[in-house]
Amino acid sequence: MTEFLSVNQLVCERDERLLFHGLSFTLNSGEILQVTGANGSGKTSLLRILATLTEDYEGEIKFAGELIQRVLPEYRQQQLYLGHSPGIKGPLTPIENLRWLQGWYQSLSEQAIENALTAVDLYGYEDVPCYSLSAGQQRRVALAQLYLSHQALWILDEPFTAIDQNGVHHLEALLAEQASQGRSIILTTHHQLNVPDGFIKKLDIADYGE
Amino acid sequence: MYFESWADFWAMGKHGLYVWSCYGIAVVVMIYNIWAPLAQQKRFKQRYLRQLRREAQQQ
Amino acid sequence: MVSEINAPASTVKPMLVSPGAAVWVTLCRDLRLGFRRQAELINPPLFFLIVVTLFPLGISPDPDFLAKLAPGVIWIAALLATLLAMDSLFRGDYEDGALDLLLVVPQPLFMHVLAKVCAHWLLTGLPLLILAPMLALMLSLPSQAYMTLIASLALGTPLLSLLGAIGAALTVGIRRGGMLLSLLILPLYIPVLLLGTGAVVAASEGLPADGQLLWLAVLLTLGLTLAPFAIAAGLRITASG
Amino acid sequence: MNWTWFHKLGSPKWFYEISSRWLPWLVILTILLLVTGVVWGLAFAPAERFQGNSYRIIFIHVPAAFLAQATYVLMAITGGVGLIWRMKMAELVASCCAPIGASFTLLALLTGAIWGKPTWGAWWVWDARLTSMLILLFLYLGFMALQASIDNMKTAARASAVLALVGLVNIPIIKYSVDWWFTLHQTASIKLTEKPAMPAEMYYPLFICLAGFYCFFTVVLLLRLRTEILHREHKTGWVKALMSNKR
Repeated sequence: MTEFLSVNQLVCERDERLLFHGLSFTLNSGEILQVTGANGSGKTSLLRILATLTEDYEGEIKFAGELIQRVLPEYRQQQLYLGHSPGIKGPLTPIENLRWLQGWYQSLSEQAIENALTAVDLYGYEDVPCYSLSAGQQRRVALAQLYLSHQALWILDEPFTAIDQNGVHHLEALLAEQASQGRSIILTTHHQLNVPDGFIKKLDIADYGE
Repeated sequence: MYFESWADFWAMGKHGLYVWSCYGIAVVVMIYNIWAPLAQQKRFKQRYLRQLRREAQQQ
Repeated sequence: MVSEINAPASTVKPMLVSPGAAVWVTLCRDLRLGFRRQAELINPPLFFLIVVTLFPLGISPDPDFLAKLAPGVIWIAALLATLLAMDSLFRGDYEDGALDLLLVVPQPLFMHVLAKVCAHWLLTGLPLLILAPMLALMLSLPSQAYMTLIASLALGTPLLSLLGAIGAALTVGIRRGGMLLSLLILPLYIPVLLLGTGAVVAASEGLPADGQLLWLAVLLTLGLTLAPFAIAAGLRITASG
Repeated sequence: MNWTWFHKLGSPKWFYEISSRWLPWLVILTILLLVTGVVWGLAFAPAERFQGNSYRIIFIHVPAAFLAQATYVLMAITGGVGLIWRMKMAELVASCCAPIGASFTLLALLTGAIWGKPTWGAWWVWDARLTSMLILLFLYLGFMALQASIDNMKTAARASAVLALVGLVNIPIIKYSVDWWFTLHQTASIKLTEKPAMPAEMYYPLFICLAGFYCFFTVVLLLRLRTEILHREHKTGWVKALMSNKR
């Protein structure tokens, strides 16, 4: 259980409204942090801060003991960020989408991508342009990255939206398996995660609010 | 005084129109620059005083 | 395939991709995207053609008069065509979330931005370059000025794309940012327009035009080195907004 | 790190108190300088050999043109400081500079055009200086339009700071390309009355007017800054206290 990420006294203000202050937690490798809170309470802002998308915050974030601003390339190499909108390009096929989504981090074999797509049961849709897929299927193309990614930290914003029932089971099984192998995961979701609670750590934004 | 009489001063040797229109525009721009922030300040003050009074009533 | 990941993640160093390869991925993706949307690909050259045909109809078809007008007309039409195509540079990525992914890549952002602008230029700037001689023919530009026209456009249109990309990065977060983009960027286009038309006018009068072309090359190198940083800063600011 | 001291310098409350003390003196100095400069220039300076009295417009046109360019440089630099060190005061100064700079650019443009009528015979002449001034006005309008169209105040300030910096890098390029373009297309009538040589009696009122304009700019900037500070800090205690006791 090495300490992967430590956040202390984080303050975030958005349009003159104080979202949260004094927010602190540590995330060890092999842990799942579930961030809960009402809509608009700052969950997405917290995730965007952790994904180094924005620097509009006060407080310290340390990655492996080092201030994040100093080790930005290494941190970003180790992080996979899945935002609200999955970032899937309509005219491109799932294979082409996955090739560039993961292409910045590692070189991929054709076989690896196909296996990832079958893992999110998109078998047979490999070379269909994504605009003809449903929203749920497009999200699953983005989720297929999880089967390919080597990164040590996953930051997932509402990964379960528009996913059907057995897709949710698959994803929960994957998260539990990856956490047991030392990957740390931060995610926001509304529904109750049934994952062995050895890994789960909850953080409610509301108790750091105004 | 370079000009003999006031009439000469206003006429500016047949360039009066141009010179005085320029100075007129300059005065207008200066007054606008002074008036705009003060008017805005008055508007903000009224809005916040009303807000303060509303908050005072709520308590 | 699953066995590959069972070693604890933090110890397995992923096969690192060299920055060049990562930038190549962005470039290929944008080019593939551009070619998949044939309909949008035809717009800039078509606009360029239509705007130039307006001038003989609007002013006068007399060849000598048009010859004097030709450099300015072609350059202004190329400038407006580039400006119109600028809005689509980041707009698509911003709307479907791909821009956020681009902002957290391990490689320096200005490299990817340079790749995107280069892909955008290949899709919108290059067709203007190919079409320009035909339009010069229509506007009866003196034949000795053709090479200079192509040279000035070859140096000028990438510079227009770079400067326009700065405006696109700043206005991508704004709902109807297209109109605002032209207000922000047109003042910056003026030196390029003056040098470009100056070169072609000098060439059509038989005078040497390499002075203007060299200055265009100077501005292009300045743009290539400084603009990507401004674009990257603009994107980061828009994303944190 | 030493920037905490630098940050204290930028705290709005401290700035508001300092400006309350300095503002009255500045206003008196501005009135003094402007009155003496204008009266001296208009009434006592001798007429110019070629242009007669129309050259007296110079006492407004030149200070306004200087101020327009100086304000843009100040705007770009304070915007840059606000962008790099995230200083709230620097961002405020940059956003307050823009309207003042734009108004002075407009003043310089109008007075330049009106001055052109008696000397060059046309209301608008594509003279190098006037054209550069017109482009500077577009840069100001672009800055203000960008600032107004982004809702989040912090992003608006930082996005327009980037634009101001890009504009600053381009100003010399625009200036030289316009000058080069102008000398290429120079029509005969303008070449005749190039910059008139200025005898000493005309320089003194010009310098006084220039100083007066700079003081006026500082006064107006302080006014705008104080308004902006009250607006942005209205939630803080000291602004509430200030508001309630000042009727």
